[in-house]
Amino acid sequence: MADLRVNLGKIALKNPLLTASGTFGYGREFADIYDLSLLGGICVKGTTLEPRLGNSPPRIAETTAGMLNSVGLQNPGVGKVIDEEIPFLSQFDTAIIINIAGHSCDDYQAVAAKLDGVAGIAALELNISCPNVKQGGMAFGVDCAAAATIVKAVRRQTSLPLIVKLSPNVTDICAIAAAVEEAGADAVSLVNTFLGMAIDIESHRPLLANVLGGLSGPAIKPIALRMVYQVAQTVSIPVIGIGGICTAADALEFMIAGATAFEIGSVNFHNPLAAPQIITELNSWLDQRGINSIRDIIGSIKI
Amino acid sequence: MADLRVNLGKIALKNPLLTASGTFGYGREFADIYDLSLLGGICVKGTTLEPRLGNSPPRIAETTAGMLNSVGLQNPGVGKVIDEEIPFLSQFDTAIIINIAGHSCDDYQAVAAKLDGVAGIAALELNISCPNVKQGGMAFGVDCAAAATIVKAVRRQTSLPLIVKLSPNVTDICAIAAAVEEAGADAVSLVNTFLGMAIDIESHRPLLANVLGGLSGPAIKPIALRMVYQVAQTVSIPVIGIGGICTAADALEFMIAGATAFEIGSVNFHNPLAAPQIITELNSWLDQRGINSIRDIIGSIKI
Amino acid sequence: MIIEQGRILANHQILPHYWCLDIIVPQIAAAAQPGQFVMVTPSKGLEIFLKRPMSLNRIDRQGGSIRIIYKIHANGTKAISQIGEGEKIDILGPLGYGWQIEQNCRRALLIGGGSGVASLLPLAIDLSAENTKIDILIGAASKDELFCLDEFSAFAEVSVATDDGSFGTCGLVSGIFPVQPNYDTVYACGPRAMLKAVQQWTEQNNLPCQLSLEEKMGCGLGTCMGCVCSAKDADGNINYRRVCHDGPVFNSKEVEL
Amino acid sequence: MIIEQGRILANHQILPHYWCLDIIVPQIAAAAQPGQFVMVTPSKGLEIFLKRPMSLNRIDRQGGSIRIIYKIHANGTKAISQIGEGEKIDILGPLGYGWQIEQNCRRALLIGGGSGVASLLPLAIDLSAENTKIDILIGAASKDELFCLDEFSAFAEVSVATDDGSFGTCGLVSGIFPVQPNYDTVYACGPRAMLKAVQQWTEQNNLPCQLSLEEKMGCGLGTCMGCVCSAKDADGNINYRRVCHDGPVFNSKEVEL
Ligand SMILES: Cc1cc2nc3c(=O)[nH]c(=O)nc-3n(C[C@H](O)[C@H](O)[C@H](O)COP(=O)(O)OP(=O)(O)OC[C@H]3O[C@@H](n4cnc5c(N)ncnc54)[C@H](O)[C@@H]3O)c2cc1C
Ligand SMILES: Cc1cc2nc3c(=O)[nH]c(=O)nc-3n(C[C@H](O)[C@H](O)[C@H](O)COP(=O)(O)OP(=O)(O)OC[C@H]3O[C@@H](n4cnc5c(N)ncnc54)[C@H](O)[C@@H]3O)c2cc1C
Ligand SMILES: Cc1cc2nc3c(=O)[nH]c(=O)nc-3n(C[C@H](O)[C@H](O)[C@H](O)COP(=O)(O)O)c2cc1C
Ligand SMILES: Cc1cc2nc3c(=O)[nH]c(=O)nc-3n(C[C@H](O)[C@H](O)[C@H](O)COP(=O)(O)O)c2cc1C
Ligand code: FES
Ligand code: FES
Repeated sequence: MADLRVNLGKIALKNPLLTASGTFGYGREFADIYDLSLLGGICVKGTTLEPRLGNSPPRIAETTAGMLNSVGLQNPGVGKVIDEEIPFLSQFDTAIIINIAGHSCDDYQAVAAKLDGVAGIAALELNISCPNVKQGGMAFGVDCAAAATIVKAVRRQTSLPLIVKLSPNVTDICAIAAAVEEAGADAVSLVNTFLGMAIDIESHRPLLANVLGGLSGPAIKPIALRMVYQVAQTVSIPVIGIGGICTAADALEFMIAGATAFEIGSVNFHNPLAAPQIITELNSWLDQRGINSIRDIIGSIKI
Repeated sequence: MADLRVNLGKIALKNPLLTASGTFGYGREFADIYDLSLLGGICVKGTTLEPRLGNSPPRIAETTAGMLNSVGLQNPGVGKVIDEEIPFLSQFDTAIIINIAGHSCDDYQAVAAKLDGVAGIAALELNISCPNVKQGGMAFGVDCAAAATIVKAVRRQTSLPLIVKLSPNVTDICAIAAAVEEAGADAVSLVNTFLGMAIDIESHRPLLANVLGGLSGPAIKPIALRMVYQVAQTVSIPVIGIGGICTAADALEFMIAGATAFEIGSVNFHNPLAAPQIITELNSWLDQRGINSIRDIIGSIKI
Repeated sequence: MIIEQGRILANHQILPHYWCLDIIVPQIAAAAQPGQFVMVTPSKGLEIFLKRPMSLNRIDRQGGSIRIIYKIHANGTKAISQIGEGEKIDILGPLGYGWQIEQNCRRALLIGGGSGVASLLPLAIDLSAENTKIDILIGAASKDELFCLDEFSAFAEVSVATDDGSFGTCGLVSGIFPVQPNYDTVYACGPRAMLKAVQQWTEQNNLPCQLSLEEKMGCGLGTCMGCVCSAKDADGNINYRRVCHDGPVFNSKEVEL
Repeated sequence: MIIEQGRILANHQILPHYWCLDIIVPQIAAAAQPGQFVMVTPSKGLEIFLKRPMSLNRIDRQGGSIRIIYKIHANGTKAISQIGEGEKIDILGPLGYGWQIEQNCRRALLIGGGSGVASLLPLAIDLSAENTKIDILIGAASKDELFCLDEFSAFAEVSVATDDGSFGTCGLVSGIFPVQPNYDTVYACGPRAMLKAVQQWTEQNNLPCQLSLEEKMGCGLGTCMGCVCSAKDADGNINYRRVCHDGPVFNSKEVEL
């Protein structure tokens, strides 16, 4: 049994696998399938100050080796999350990371303030990259100054470790990563989804009611991996790799490129047992090669 | 037999299918497989002032439903293209589009100047988006001012229609498209490849010697389609759609989104008969629906 | 909810566009209820990335198998049709909230359209075990889209409408809605336009009605919020509810179509 | 170059990691030459996007078939191994510039390593038809990676080296290079390290030598510039040449390994 523990700054994880926000709800459904304590951590669905209805359906479209979604942050609001979801999740021995989103800087601050001091939270993941709502944060995530402003503002509201989740829909993701590091982020996670679309050629209509949606899944992996590699070269805070990870081999690519931990998203739909399977595979991959700790893999890329 | 003719500004095409630069060489190999006169047009390999060696191998890596390349503009130089390749291609009744690239604004101007007045060329495609060489143009393609400068400079050197090929590795592709339209582009083509990477987990080395490469193929289609849709809403010059097109249905999505024509790239490797097959399929799709002209499809998206 | 590696007992074409799939999944069969569905993995590999929701058309608890009747639509259903006898595929289920059988339901009307007819058979079987008298109305494009008629006839009075008149009455199924309906519950599954007609008609006639909805799904589990439909809560507020988790069967009064 | 829908005659495992594939492609077989290769489409669909280059191990012009011996490496070769007898797959070929047989080649040395051994068999057959005396050296990781030995023995004197000593001499194939070589041509196909050793040794011994190279391929046709190797032109300038079009067989003097 290899040592899978990693440290995400101050957050100690039993293994580097986190489930990605929006693909795991608040863990309830997956708790029926396997023991959530197996996981390194859980990033819950993007949570806003008020309950949100989200976008009109259809919200999902399949694409080649991927999927589009335009859920648009449907969630019960931070109050209900504090009252009902965090207590449920606290039963499990895993890091609970609350993904937060908002319309405005004030919104983000208010959510963060409400979560400060709530027991059982390991970190906040600041979603400045949701492409699916007009002010869902992507506007903040594509501009260095705006990103820095919001990180500074939220930083003041919380004593929790702050992970900033970056948008891939940018020219220079390293600049954004550097700006949020400078502004006080404890870690960055990347990537959120790529803005995409699909059209039904018979009806001439977009497959999503929202017209545009976020692309995720194995299709995006090479671009996400490149961004993680570049950002890991740029910042000195830990990097969490996200984007199309389906297997332990995919996860290892991200860790070799410099990620300290990784999140799995849409693969939870493709294969609901992906998380425990990947953890087992990581273990045996390391064991077979006589590697004692997965920490030896992080950033081990040879150029 | 539906009418497949489209007008790309001043360029009349017998059908909207063009083969994408770098995936069709100078047509010689495909001329052995089918009659190149079937094609709407051919965009030749990125051509530079001097012959270029390109990047070290390995230059190709497969990814899920896509591929990475880091060819790096290996080409014989514009002189040889004028002497040997354009005369060969001129035998065929199809639009010959010369894709040009360079290190500097001077380079681009010089290539354009040499091609001006050469018989048999339908248009130039200005590649300001090659991600595979340090100064292969992507630096120009990710900045509005730089893109406009180079387009203006090349515009002065040529009387040929000027298509500007855009990079998808940007925050706001519409801004770049608007800038090059303003600077005198007759059309835009998009997208070039997405910067990506892949790692061999056993050796810890990138699969490409160049570390990074350009992602193409069906994996990128939803993002490319979104960009084509957004750009078509923004500019009034014709838009050429590119990115992951493998079938007539894919091509129709791009045309419905607003593309006047489309280019097929990596699918030429997946299925060397893709071009004639797509043309045939387009024809029968239109016929089955009683649509007389493919021009009725362009921009027919219903929101 | 259970993830089971199912073994294909049979997978064969029954009509020009329809196939019938029998899968051995003992645990899922044991837990399944009429109106629930499963998520079927169309193929190995990642190209077809999402699982496909499919209603249960037969639940054989003793034999440990389920049956699905599916229409070939596009790449996912095409891939499912290529799975051979004896092969193994991942099945996730049973999922969702199914048909509710009220006590003392003496007369029930079942209305099915297209592939939606599939999900009514286990309901008819369970209702008839309760001695409910069942009428069933089936709508289809043509006689080439009709299936399970014989099976339904064993439990129910069957009436059919086809768009092209090739079987039964010519026209939409709404054309054969009874004039003076006298039912304890109406159950309907089919295309949205049909469900709308049923919703209106049952409202007008003050009939309790359950509708089974379809929506594009990501997870099928209730986590992704992908599959929502518009619904009214008790206070009349509009909300989005998950077809996979809160449905697919809804009280007709709750949902906005 | 020809695109042919090939019908699989046989596709079976011959060694723990090796499979043998026979395909009916009459036009390609008619045109094929030793040392050429084909591009094989591993599966329908887009997930495995590129075709895989595979050397011709047998060219049966009369039977209209070709044979390929392939090692299971990763997803593409795994997918090829799952293609069943009777199924059809797209084959593109024959491709590239193959082995060159000089006139009056009385003695030839063939050196193969790993899967590279496959491409030497049609060469041995053609050479022996010219009455060339052939010696062949085969290198492999172990006896579990040795194939075609019997077939080679019909035309050639065969010597084997295995890394683990489980067959023939223990060690690398370079360990069994003859001490006083006396050959008109040396032909080699195998891993890069082996080809380097052959290149050095033939240079030292002033032997004409042809090397068959491998490189990652996009098109296999010569259009994409993906598969290049470093080569010297007549003036000694370094240039990148296409393995698929200018090779896979190169004069050893031309290429930089
Ligand atoms: C609860 C439920 C039960 C169903 N039961 C049956 C059944 O018993 N028999 C049957 O023939 N069909 C049934 N369907 C519809 C069936 O799921 C779709 O026809 C099928 O997913 C289409 O897949 P495709 O790849 O062929 O089409 P595509 O259009 O290529 O599918 C692309 C994506 O859209 C989704 N999709 C497409 N059509 C539908 C649809 N009508 N409903 C939901 N998602 C869709 C697919 O799941 C996939 O994610 C059911 C749908 C739901 C929601
Ligand atoms: C001219 C030529 C002839 C060949 N003949 C044979 C043969 O007769 N028998 C045999 O077993 N193998 C042969 N190979 C190697 C064979 O093509 C690869 O082993 C195979 O493509 C690996 O595919 P994969 O999907 O299993 O591996 P992956 O590593 O998943 O393949 C990913 C990508 O890399 C490419 N690739 C991987 N390894 C190689 C390689 N060694 N050479 C070229 N491309 C590679 C694949 O084509 C694919 O595009 C030959 C290669 C070349 C260039
Ligand atoms: C249905 C769906 C909903 C999502 N919702 C959120 C969200 O609320 N907040 C967020 O930060 N990311 C959200 N994401 C993005 C994922 O967390 C992840 O960054 C992305 O899907 C890429 O990873 P993947 O390719 O592994 O899916 C969502 C993704 C999907 C598919
Ligand atoms: C091997 C290869 C070489 C390419 N070379 C060029 C080039 O020289 N100039 C250029 O503008 N685009 C080049 N491209 C980009 C393609 O023209 C096209 O924009 C891209 O591949 C996306 O389309 P696709 O998904 O259909 O392949 C190249 C692409 C590939 C795969
Ligand atoms: S499909 Fe994911 S919540 Fe219903
Ligand atoms: S593989 Fe494309 S040029 Fe050789």
